[in-house]
Amino acid sequence: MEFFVAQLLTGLANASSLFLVACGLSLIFGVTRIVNFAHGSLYMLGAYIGYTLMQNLPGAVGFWGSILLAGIAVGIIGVLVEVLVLRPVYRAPELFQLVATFGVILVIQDLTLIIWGPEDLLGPRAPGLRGVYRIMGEPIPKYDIVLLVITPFIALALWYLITQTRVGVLVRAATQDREMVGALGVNQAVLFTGVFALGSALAGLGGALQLPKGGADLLMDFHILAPVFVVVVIGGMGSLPGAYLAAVIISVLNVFGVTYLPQSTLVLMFVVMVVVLMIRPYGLFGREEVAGEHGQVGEPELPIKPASNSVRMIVMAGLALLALLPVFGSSFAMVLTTDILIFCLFAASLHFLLGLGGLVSFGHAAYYGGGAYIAALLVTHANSPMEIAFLLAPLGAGLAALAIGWVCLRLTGVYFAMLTLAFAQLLWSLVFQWGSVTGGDDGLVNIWPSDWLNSTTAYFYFALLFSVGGILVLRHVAHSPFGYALRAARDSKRQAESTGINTQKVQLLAFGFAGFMGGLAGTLFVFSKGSVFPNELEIARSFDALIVVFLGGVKTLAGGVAGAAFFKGVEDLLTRFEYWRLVMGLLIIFVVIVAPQGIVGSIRKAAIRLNILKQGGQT
Amino acid sequence: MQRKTFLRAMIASAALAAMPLATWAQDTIKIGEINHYKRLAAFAGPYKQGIELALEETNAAGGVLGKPLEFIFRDDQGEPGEAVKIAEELMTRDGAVMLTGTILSNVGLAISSFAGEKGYVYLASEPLADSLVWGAGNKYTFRLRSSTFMQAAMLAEAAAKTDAKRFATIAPNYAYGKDAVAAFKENLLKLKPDAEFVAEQWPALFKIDAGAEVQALERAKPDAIYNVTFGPDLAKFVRDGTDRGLFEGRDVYGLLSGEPEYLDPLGDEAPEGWTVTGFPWYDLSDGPAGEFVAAYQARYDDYPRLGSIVGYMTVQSIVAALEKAGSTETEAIREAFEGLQVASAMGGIEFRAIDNQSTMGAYVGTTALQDGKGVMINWEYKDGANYLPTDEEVLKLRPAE
Amino acid sequence: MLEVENVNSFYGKAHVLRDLTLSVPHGNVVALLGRNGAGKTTTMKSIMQLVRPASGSILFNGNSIANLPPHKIAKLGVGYVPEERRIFTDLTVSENLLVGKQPPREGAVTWTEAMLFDLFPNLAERRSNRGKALSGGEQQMLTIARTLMGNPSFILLDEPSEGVAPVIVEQMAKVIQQLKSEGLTVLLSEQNLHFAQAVADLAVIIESGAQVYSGTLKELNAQPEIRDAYLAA
Amino acid sequence: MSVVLETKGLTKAFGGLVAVDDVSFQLQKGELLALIGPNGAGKSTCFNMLMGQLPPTSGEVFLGGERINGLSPRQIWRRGVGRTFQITATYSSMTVIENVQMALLSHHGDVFKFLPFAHKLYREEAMALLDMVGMAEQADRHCAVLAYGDLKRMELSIALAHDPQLLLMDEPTAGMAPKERVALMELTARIVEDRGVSVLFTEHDMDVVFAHSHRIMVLNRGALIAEGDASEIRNSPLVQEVYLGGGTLFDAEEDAHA
Repeated sequence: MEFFVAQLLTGLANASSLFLVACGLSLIFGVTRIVNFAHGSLYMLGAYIGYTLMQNLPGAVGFWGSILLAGIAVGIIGVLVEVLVLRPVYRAPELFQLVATFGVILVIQDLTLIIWGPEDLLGPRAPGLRGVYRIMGEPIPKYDIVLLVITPFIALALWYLITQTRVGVLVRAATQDREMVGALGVNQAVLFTGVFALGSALAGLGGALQLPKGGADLLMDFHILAPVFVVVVIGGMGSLPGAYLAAVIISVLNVFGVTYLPQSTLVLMFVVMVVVLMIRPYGLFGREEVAGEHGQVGEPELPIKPASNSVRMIVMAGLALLALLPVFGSSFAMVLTTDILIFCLFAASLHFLLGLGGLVSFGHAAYYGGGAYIAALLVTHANSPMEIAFLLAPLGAGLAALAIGWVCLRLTGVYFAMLTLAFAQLLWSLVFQWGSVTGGDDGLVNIWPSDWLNSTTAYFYFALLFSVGGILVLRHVAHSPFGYALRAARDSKRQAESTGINTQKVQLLAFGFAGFMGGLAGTLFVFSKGSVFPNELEIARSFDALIVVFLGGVKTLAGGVAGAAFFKGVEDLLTRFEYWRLVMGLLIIFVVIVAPQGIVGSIRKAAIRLNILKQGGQT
Repeated sequence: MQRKTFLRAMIASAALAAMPLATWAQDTIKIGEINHYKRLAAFAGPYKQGIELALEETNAAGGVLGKPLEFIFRDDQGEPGEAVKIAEELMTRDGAVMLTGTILSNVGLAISSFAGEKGYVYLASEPLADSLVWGAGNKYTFRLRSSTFMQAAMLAEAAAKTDAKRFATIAPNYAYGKDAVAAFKENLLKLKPDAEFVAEQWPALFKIDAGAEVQALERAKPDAIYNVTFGPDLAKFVRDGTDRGLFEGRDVYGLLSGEPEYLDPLGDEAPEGWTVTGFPWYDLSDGPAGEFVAAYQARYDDYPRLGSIVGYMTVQSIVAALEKAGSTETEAIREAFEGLQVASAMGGIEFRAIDNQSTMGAYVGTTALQDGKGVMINWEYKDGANYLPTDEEVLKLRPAE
Repeated sequence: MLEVENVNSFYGKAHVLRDLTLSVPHGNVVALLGRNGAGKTTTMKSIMQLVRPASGSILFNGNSIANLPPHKIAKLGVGYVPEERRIFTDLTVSENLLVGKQPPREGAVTWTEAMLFDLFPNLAERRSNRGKALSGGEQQMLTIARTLMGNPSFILLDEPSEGVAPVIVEQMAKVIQQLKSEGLTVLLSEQNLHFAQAVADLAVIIESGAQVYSGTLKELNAQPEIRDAYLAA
Repeated sequence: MSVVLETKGLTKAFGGLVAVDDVSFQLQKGELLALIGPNGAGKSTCFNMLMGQLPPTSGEVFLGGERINGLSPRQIWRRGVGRTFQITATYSSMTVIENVQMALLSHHGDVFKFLPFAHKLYREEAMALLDMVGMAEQADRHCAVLAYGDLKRMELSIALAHDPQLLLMDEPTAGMAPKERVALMELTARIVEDRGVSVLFTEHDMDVVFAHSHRIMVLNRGALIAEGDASEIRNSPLVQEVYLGGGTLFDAEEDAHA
């Protein structure tokens, strides 16, 4: 019993920072509809700024003052981010802003490194709170007790603000229809900035408050992201009580998990998330997302047409040129091009889902990495020849996608996206922790192609054939009845269902098909590198694809491929420089702001404006 | 960065990417160094400084084979796939004669597999994974640093000398952590067959829930604790464990916990009385190690970390191999590495022909607080050669060639 | 009170308002008529700056309001009742009214919740119900009430009779007449000519985003050929 | 005349709230039947049950004598029921003709084909349908740029793609100008006559209702309170009280649009 209570208290104390960060994210999402990936970065900044302040402000007053000031400082940084980066892109298509926030992550990462250096910083102790209280004989650190007492008060204050004050009413109204709130005389720009500042300040506060329990390091931003998203989704996007309850559930469960299932630490919260969303598709306290209710639908997509003959000629010429690469290019040029081609196929497979299907998968790496792992497992454990692995791995990835899609397609919008992310994370944790089979993070090595392919040139042609082939198949399917049905299900599920189209089946099949193509890309990848590691299944890999698809242009057929080629190329150049993340982040933000329709979309728009391209169709 | 330089560099590298096999004038011997300079800057920084110090000394003394030695440093962002791409670029375009580098085991394994397949020599400087030279070993991959197994064996030896029976372990839940626990168990049970493992905790790497872990360990009432956590996890574990009295009256063994990289950030909260492997640079004044520490401090106005000496010894090993090979041909270098004797900063080491592992050792000692900082006292340098499996066992572990 | 001159607005690439000119005199109810797609809603949104006109001037009480953000226009005393109602369905009736609340304004009635519940008795019983629990007619009432909470001197009413039962439309007509008697100026866009005739003094007909007729409703009734030409399909 | 659609005791309760209460009616072949009533009277719920979007709490629906409650919208559509929506539901990324082709692809069971080019299939059939609603000239326009009235006509042609025996039209003229409303309903009436289709529609515009429906049902608080022809409905005191009001807001003369 004593032990039980002690664990409960530890869990409640741990929930503190998680709750602060999560409710900040939830508030921001609720009002601005922005899934702020940079929220983890704000948390990290809170920790660093708090640390520096504590070094300079002595005593208990200095300590608590530093935490408060860190929150305020991060709030101000949030204002800068909102005004400089997000305000210009509020009118961009849905979810495009999240790409901008990804740019912010990169910029903050490098700036933090420049300012505070690479060393991990150990957080200072809270003055007067070193040591433990004995509760039922169990030692509980004093600071834990302080945290678990403070947090409900902060939660209550926020709850009061949101439910009982006019500001809160305005925030909730803006959550639903911000344009209307503006038309009723409320300055929504100020409201947005205010909410963003408040959300950021909470993240900063969370970062500073956890200092005595940890410290500040450069990996904090990504590490907090997954649990925070899980908490927000379980609680229900935009719900404060939900965020608190979910933070407590996750933290307490985690503490018990540590004791009774010590190996479960990575998987547990994602399992909880999947279970909660299966039972309550909009989280514990969330409300149903109604598509388009926020006046954010964006311009309708243009009709598609198969490529004209002249475009086909240009593509053929380009391909011929690529095919000649071994003649005039170096061995490295082939390796680089192989990498880019594989990534293009990966991006194109996501684009098929995202663009044509309107199905925003945040976890597409599951199929890419999944394909790679199936191939590697076949080679490692079944000694299967490359050819067989090549056949089975994409199929396996496709099947996995069907299974995951079957579950996820019960949800829509952000919840759908988050559930796909949860599944990808589940798969990742499985691969990461099931070391005896998957090699854990030491991965699977010596996965090389058969002898006939085992030269840079031969494999280059092989990758060229399959990636370009895959992309062309994806494109063709877009023009087939199935591709049309997929768009129909996206444009108007109502109409499609009432004209006999089984939209669920169409979308599920599309999910499986995209998974198959992603798996093909992964299989090509594993044999080109000879090894595979869990990072091919990570969130970051999913985001890579997501970002290039958005930056290339979701609403254009060529967007995925063009974005992938452009950014993979730029990345190869940029990573040669020290602060390349800063440059890459700024580049991403720049593209988001000047080309809100993506690169291809904006080029097309410019071409239409200049009358180079006839309006009304896309190829 | 200046915009113009940046643009020029972009154009230049774009042009380079399309260029046929680079045919640079071979006036230097180039070594391709791949590492996670950004992702693990705190470790890669001192490591790189160690390399640069050794390079300066080597080139001041006339270089190798009559040519200056040059390292091309490339950052892989901690991504194995990226590292493999860079490896190819270094070898085929930049004219590197061999590869070295990496701290993360998975990246090291990726390069190793690639090197084995393509026939490039790769000296894995820092990655600790045992499989690098055993289960996944190949004849082109050599490793400098004493592996997880070796260091765990040193701690197990120390643990076997006490009365402790009930052991608890805590290790990050990934390959290194698992290897480290397995190796400790194996070696301890060999020396003390009645030892019992009463709890195993596996926090996720860098996501430790220290309070819960400490409670769970305390609940098992062990006599001794074997710790593999490091970095921010270690700091949280030490803090919560000290507060809750977990370490009182218990022996604690900490793998790598004595390295300045991990001990220094703890400041005055560094644990006392733990038995650890580490790098007591402050006590090194004699012999090659002392010379290295002095030279390093003179050069950088900073003290060396463990990474610094590994970087330094990497260059020493490569120089020795090149001189022995008398050529920059891959096969010659590979053959030179087999059984190579190096007079290194840690004394004489050998790259064993049987598994390509060097016999670099480690310092084992007890932690203490001095002037508000954690240090190692009563330390001893343990030669790695004594902590490696027998040849027979190695042959069983390594894939047939 | 409101002068719209030579306004051009685009929706995406479509040119919706073409040199639109209209004026609303103080204290009048002006009906903005025209077939569907003629640009009535765009006119309303352009005045409110929810659609930014590409050119032209919009004067409210002699001051230009073009290029002001919507909330500033609202603060000047322009109330906007959108076509699709757009009440906050998750908020209670009282909270919906609170969103619309603005400080008192000289020369306009200062509305309180109690006064509005007198005007719309149905809403009074449902004050703590959430918006989504209201019927269509009640929602329409609530949008008007919410706008009145801003104490406007001028209201843009976009097709209030659309999709509402005839009984409710009759109620609405009474409300508009009452508001007019209290000095409020109204620009009312309508498809329902009967309704317009019941409440409006003046009529403006637009076609393809340009004004084609302006005059009193009486005059319009006397000119069936205009009615048939512009209000026909 | 044969009965196309029949409901018996159709009831839907949401928790304690009875949205549709024991509604029974018949729709004859070739009949234009209007369903009117105040907002919230249960018209949409009723429609959703007929189309399979909602399962009834109790009661039955028969299509051509066969029980169809419990079937999905897709299955009901396959049995020859077309529908149009109160707020148009169109594929905004497609051209006008592609919208119609999509319905034809579904009708011919081609949805899961990967090989042919969709835009080449059933183009002529689609064109004939568009021609019927007077949209042939706009066939290749992007449907997102259409005027609302044109969208409604396009939707009608989609609803007719599988040659249905029954059309369910939810406020078919909502958001249209008065004369456009008349034109659309005239078009509908002609189609009813030419093809022998039956139509059940809801509507708020009393001019449209009185001018075009053969029969009118009035729903209030979930229950049918009146049924009859235009003059019976117009003169019913009960209907006046709950729905029509004083009659000042629609054309009083019976032959206004006749």
